[in-house]
Amino acid sequence: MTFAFYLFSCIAILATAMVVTSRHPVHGLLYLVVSFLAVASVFYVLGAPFIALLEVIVYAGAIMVLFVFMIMMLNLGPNVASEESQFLRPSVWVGPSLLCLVLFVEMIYVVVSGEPSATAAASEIDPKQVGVALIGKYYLAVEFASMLLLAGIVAAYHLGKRSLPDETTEEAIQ
Amino acid sequence: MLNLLWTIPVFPFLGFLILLFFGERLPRKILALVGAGSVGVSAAVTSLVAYAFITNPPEGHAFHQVLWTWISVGDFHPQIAFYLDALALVMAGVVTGVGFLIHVYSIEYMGTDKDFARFFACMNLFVFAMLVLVLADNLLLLYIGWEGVGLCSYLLIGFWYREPANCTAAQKAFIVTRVGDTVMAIGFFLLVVQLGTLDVQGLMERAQSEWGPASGMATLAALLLLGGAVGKSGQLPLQTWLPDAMAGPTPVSALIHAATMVTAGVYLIARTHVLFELSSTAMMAVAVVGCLTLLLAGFSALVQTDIKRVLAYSTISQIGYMFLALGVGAWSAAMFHFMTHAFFKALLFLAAGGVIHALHDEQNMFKMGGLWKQLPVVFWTFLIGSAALAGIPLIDAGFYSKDAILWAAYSSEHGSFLLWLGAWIGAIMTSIYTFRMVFISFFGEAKNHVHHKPGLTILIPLIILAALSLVAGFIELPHNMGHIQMFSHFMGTAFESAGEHAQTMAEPGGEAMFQILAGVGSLAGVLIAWWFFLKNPASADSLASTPTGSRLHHFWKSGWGFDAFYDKVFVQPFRWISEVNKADIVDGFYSAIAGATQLTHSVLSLTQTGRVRWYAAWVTVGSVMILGALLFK
Amino acid sequence: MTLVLLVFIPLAGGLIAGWMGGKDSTACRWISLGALGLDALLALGLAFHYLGGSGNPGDSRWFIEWSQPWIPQFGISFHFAMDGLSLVMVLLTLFLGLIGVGASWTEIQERVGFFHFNFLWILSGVLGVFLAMDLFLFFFFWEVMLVPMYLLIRIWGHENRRYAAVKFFLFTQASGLLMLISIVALALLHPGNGQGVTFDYNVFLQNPLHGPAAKWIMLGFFVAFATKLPAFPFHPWLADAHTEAPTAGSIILAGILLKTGAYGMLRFILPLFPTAVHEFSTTAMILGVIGILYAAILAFAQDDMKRLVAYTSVSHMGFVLLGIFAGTDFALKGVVIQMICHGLSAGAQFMLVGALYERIHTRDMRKMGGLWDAIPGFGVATMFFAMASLGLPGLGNFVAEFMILVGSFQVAPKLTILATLGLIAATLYSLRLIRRAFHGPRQDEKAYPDLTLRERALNGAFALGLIWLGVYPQPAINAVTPTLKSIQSSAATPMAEHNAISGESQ
Amino acid sequence: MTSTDFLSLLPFIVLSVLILALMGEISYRRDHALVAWTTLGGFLATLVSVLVASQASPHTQEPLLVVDGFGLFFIALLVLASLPVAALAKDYLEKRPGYREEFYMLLCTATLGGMILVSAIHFATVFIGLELLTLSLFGMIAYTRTSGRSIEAGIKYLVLAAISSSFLIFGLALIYFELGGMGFAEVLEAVKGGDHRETVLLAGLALTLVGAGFKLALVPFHMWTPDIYEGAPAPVTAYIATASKGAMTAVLLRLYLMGGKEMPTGLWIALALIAVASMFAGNLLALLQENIKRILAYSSISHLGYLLVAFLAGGTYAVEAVVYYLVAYMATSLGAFGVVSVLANKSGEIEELDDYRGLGWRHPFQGGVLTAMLLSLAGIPLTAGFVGKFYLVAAGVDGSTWWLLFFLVLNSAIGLYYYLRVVATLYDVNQKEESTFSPLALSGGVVLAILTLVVIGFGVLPGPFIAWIRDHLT
Amino acid sequence: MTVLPVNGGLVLAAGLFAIGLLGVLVRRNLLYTLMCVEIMMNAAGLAFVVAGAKWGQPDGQVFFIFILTVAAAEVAVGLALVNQIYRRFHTLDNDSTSSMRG
Repeated sequence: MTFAFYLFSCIAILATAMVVTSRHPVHGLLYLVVSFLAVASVFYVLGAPFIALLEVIVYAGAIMVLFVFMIMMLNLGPNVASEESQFLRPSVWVGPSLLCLVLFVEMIYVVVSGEPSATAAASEIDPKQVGVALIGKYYLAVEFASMLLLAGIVAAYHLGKRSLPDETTEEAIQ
Repeated sequence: MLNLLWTIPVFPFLGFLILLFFGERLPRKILALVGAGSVGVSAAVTSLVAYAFITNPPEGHAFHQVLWTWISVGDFHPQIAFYLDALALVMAGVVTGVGFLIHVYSIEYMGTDKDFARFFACMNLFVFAMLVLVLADNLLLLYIGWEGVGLCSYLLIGFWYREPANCTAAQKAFIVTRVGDTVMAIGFFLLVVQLGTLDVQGLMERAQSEWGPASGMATLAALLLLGGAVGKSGQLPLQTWLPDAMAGPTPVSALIHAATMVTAGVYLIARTHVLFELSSTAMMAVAVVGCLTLLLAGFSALVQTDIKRVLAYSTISQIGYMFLALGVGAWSAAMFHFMTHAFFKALLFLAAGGVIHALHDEQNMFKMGGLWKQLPVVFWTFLIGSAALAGIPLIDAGFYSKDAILWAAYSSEHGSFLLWLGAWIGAIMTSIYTFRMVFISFFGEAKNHVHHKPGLTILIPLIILAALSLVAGFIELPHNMGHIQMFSHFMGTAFESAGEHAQTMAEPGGEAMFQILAGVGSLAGVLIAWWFFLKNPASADSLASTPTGSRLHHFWKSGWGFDAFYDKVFVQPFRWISEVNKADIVDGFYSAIAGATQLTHSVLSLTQTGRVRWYAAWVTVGSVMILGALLFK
Repeated sequence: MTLVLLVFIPLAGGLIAGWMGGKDSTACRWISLGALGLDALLALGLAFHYLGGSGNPGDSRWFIEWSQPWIPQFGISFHFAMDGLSLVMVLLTLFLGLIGVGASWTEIQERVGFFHFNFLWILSGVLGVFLAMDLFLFFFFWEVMLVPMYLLIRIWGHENRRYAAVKFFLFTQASGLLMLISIVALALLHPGNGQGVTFDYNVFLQNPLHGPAAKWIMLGFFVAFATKLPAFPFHPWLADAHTEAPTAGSIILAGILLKTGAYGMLRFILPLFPTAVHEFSTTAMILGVIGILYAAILAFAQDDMKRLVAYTSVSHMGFVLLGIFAGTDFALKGVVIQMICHGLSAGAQFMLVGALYERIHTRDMRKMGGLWDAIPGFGVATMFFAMASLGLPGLGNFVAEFMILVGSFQVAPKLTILATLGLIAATLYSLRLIRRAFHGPRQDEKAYPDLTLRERALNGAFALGLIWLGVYPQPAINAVTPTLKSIQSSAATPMAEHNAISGESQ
Repeated sequence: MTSTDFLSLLPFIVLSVLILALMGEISYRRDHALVAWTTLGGFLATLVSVLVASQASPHTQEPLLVVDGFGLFFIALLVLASLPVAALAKDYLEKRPGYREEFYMLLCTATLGGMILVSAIHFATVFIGLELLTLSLFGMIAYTRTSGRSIEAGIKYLVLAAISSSFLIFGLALIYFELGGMGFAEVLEAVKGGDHRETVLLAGLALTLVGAGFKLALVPFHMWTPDIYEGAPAPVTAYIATASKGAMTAVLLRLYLMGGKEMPTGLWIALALIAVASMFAGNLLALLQENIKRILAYSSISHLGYLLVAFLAGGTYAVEAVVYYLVAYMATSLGAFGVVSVLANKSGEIEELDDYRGLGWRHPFQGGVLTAMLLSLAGIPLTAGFVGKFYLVAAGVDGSTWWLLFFLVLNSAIGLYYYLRVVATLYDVNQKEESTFSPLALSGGVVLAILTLVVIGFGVLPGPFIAWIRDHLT
Repeated sequence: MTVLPVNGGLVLAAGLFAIGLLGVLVRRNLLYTLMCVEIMMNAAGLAFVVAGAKWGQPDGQVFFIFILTVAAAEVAVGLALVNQIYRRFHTLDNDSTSSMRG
């Protein structure tokens, strides 16, 4: 059980690392999908099968598909890859990676420090319990989440639409 | 009749107001009438008051007239009030009398000047201020008069303001006298704080009762008052302004810098004599200041070339005599010398003015000469004045007043041989420089011809003053020459509290011997002057050209180097500091802060690079710091 | 109720003038003159009523009081009250206000309406300061009078008015904020009158605060008032503000705004923090003396005439600071007289410099010389007010400086002797002003118009005021005696023993 | 859903109905005026519903929401802030090309998000409310998509908001991990309970602070403010500066009221440092700034620093001070940005200070309003800002945090410099001829007039409002 | 059942979070920024699920669902904005969008 957990964790870490360092956006995307799948299996190990499923459908499925569409639409071909390479000079990496390392170390210190509190037995939370909570305790939050999606749709719709005839861009005007 | 007292100062003030507001519009004749007239009326009223005062003197020999209460804070109630006693009467008489004569004189003297109205306005204001000073019953009102005369002397010295030298001289006069006034003001604070009042009579009683003889506080107060007197009367430490004050018109020099203002210091000490009597050190200080000044001024007068500067230094010297008299306690002798000095010094100045006027503003004696034929009246009146100044025995007033002082310097209990010796040498020096002036300017060959002869309005005052210089001496004969002591008896009423014991102490025989010595000294001076400056002038020049002689000559001419010394020690450093700090260091400090703030602004605004990743980096740094703070604090 | 009228009539006048300004400019000048005149009449009516004409008010200190709750939660109320001191100050404010409007009759040409709006707003702010008896209301008016003054300097000022306006505002406002902390600290830390927090002046007067808190609070007040005074280390704003302000601005800035600082010290610092004041008095007096001498040296070196007169104000205010913290009966009465006389003499000098600027279009004395020939009337007037500012006896300034110096001589003789040197320094800079501007040879032969009738009248008014205070200052002294007595009695500290000579019954 | 539940949730319901109504109108026929007026009507209806809901208050919607006096006050405040934004947007968008109706939907969803945030007592509602508000703001900031700067501001805000909300979520997760409960009440006694590892809790608190810090634009997280304020259309900037900051402050205030009075000293010191840094950075950055929107952005950073001082002082006046200062600040910012949006013309907004030279003379009304708002920001009497600053000082003195007070005074002195710079350019004598300001529309004028009245009114007569706060909120 | 590796879960979440953050800071292509933001969101969600698992409560997972909706909405708006930027600036380098500064 825990072996599977550690295996998937390593896969997830490696995949995300590859996403960040990949030159070509499509390669990055694919590594990201692998990372999400690894995380989904971690969920499964942790006893949250419903969430694992959701992760695969929504994250790996919907969001990544959106990204692929975007790359296709903007036909980011190889010329982007070459441009990327000169962006990623080692000097660019040093500062931020040091910063993130410090953050990571702080987090690790937080998690590891002090005696670990009592950990519950590995019990599985099946989708029924989640469903009950969603409808019962959190019904209001779900309503408002729907409002959230509505706002998302309206914003995406407004920003995504083709420009109207009278909408010459500001740069054109100046 | 006595309660007309308050009108005496008011008439000149009215004259001043009329001249100030209507000066431009009135014709010159009326201006002269108003100008001289106001002082004339005031002189008439003074004589009436004098007559009433002498015939039936009010009780306590003093008349006190209160107009209104000026300020009242706690127990301190100075009033605008006038106090008339013998001392004040003499002063008022001289001020109005001589003042009137000088006003008449200056009608013609200033006749051609454009600012005729302004001149008379200032002169009237001066007479008003002097009368307030003289008649004030408390020191604060006296201080108004004191500063008023200072202001008028500033206005009149700088009368011809287009000439920068005059303005500097005027400024110098006002500032130096102001230094003296400030010292006196500190004296007043001391008196108010310690004795609670500045009313002269009240002050005297309280000083005697509370302080008693030889008290440190009395000495301090007296010395502070002496500081003020020294400033106004041009005595030792603060005498540098008087020679430069000759930049003003000659009537001004006659009235202000010879007859009246410069003697204000003498009047102050005389008025507060009780305070001075309390401390012998203060008396000694006054005497020493007087003696030193008369010697110093005497030597300087010897080498001057400008006729008015000679007279200026001689005035300083003669006031030195008065201070000496005050220092040794001979109050009435000092005031007698003041009166006679007012007459003959005013005469000398007016006569010199007549000469300058005639020679078209030529003041250098060596450019005159041979004038006794061309200006006979001026010559004879000038000669009488010089005789009085030199103290030629028996025939003129100067001898009697100076002799009284010489005798008091030796005989009175504050006096000493040294003081007498200094005074005697001074007397000799006086006669030398006086007759040097007479011989150079009136005898020898005529280097300059007279343009126009002075008119009657100049000559009449000269003649009157000449008469006074001769006659004035006889009202106060020394004991061994007759028993006419009208003046000292009259003055005694003002000083009886101090007990006029100085006069009667020494034996009569000794006095005769000193009189002879004084007479011989002055005659010898005339002879020396005749030998050096008329018989063979070359010898005087040869004496002056020797190395030590020329250095001494220059040193004396510049008033014993006081001017240069003050300039180097006070004036230059002050100018340098103010110039350096013109832009106010403290302001620099604040603009530095402003600059620093603006610098931090420009540095901080560099952090707003506009790039998202930079902002994200700062969010991370922020979170790292907060995490660190909370975890490890 | 009359007090509220007194404060808000100028404001109303200002609003009307501002509104009329667009149409025609002379109308709004007359409106502002009318408003101020009405206010002056009201004030004079109060004066005669309460001072009983003979100038010695009854023993009760407050003439009228008017209170209306404003923010009850904090015990803040519209609390106006007038006593001798504020009456005198109100009269001075209105007098100088009228003169200011008169002086700027020809000088201000563009946006006259807005000018008069700001001008009258400052006046009502100042009146509020003098009459407010609630600390919050006092601070409210203290700040209200700053913004219009800033706009006055900023819009109608001379060459580098921007810098001067901002500097003026920052100095006064920053120190004002320090005072805000002190006021709030005083209100909250003070036990108050039982019903919770209050800002009422009388409550603080009954039992003054002691201990270290009082020291800090007093310092907060002192910094604000010292900046306004201006005392030595906080004075640099004054020179710039005066040099750049229009004539009317300079007149009220020198005449009244400086006095709010002194008034604040008399009203708030002395009575409310007796022990703290006693410990602090020597330092404050030293600051005063430094102020006198330092500003005099600065004044002596200036080339710009207005800047010179500005520094003279700093020097005169040094005397005020010395007098206030000497605390003796002499000194306090001298301070009040000095405040009035300096208002008159500095106001007059600024008016003259402004009028001169209107004629020769420069304030730089290096370009002047021998002007007495061209404009003798100016010469006489400048000479008169220069003599007033150097403390010539017979004029009000001398009486004030004499009383201050006597008062401080009782407490600190050595310091007073140093301060008396200031009299000599005053002579130096006054004579230098006359020497460089009016004496000496002429630099140009142009003919300039001499004083017009209007200017003669204004100068005459100032001159009469100074002579009246010089020769018969008693009515003014009597008006403020009850106030000063209560200030001293509440400041019943060791300082009071020094009043041996004045025999004041404590 | 008992009747009290329904009553207490009325405001949320009315607003949601409004959103749906707007969607219906847009789909039926795109008419800008109609949509605008419905929005305004909807907001008024919400206000009425708040009054109605107040009968049923206090009523907790277990476990997520509570509708009590405090929550209702802030709901009303948010709606009152959105009203002028809607009115200003009506004028603003008429002058701009492109579709105008979606804006009002985004505005309503944003306000709904704010309302949720304000009445939240559970991590989930806090998160949902915050994200709803932020998401609508993405759309609103980038709304005028024809201007490149608006898009740029949009993407910047999106990226940074996403990062900070992930920090927030991670923080909440850590707290939940340690304490096992997500409601505010549970969390607070669990903290008092004490059988937990201090470090994890503090780390969670720290990370949440990062999220909150970003929203309130406190110093280390303030860098987005100037760019977004400059890029976004003026009404949206007004909305960000007031509603979004107001909602976040309300959450902090609620936490403070529920038990945050005695916060751990480490947190207090961190907050104090942030407050001082915000004050200094805000004022110093704005000192010589030439763009008026950036000046107002930096000044809003410093104002939040001042607000934090009241929190830190923690005396009896802390809550009143925060509420009063917040109301004063919101009214003033709305007014200031309102003037900028009213002056905007066809080609875009006029932001350079130089263009504003002499505005006071040519457009006295707009100039007057802007001057009043700037004076209120500077804290000059006769304005609400002054009483607000007085309140802060009172709170500071009461909590005797002398150092913070000194920095407060120092900074408001620095602040004077640039507020006065703007006022001075408004009344500068030599005007700039060619800057073409658009004429004043009626609705814009009415809004500005009301806001000025509020600012001056609260400055002159703060009594009634203070009394109301005292008996309703504390 | 064995004990849940909760601490390990948190470590994993922290690791993913840090890497996501690193990606945002380093990569200049906007798409990558959005992708890395998704990683961070996912890591935060993971932390929540781990916490939920630890306490055996469904709340963690409910919260993950909300995080999911938010992430989805964000990506939608984000990509719409990326589209606008590409059409306007013809590049996805996010330093090009830094015209507002100072």
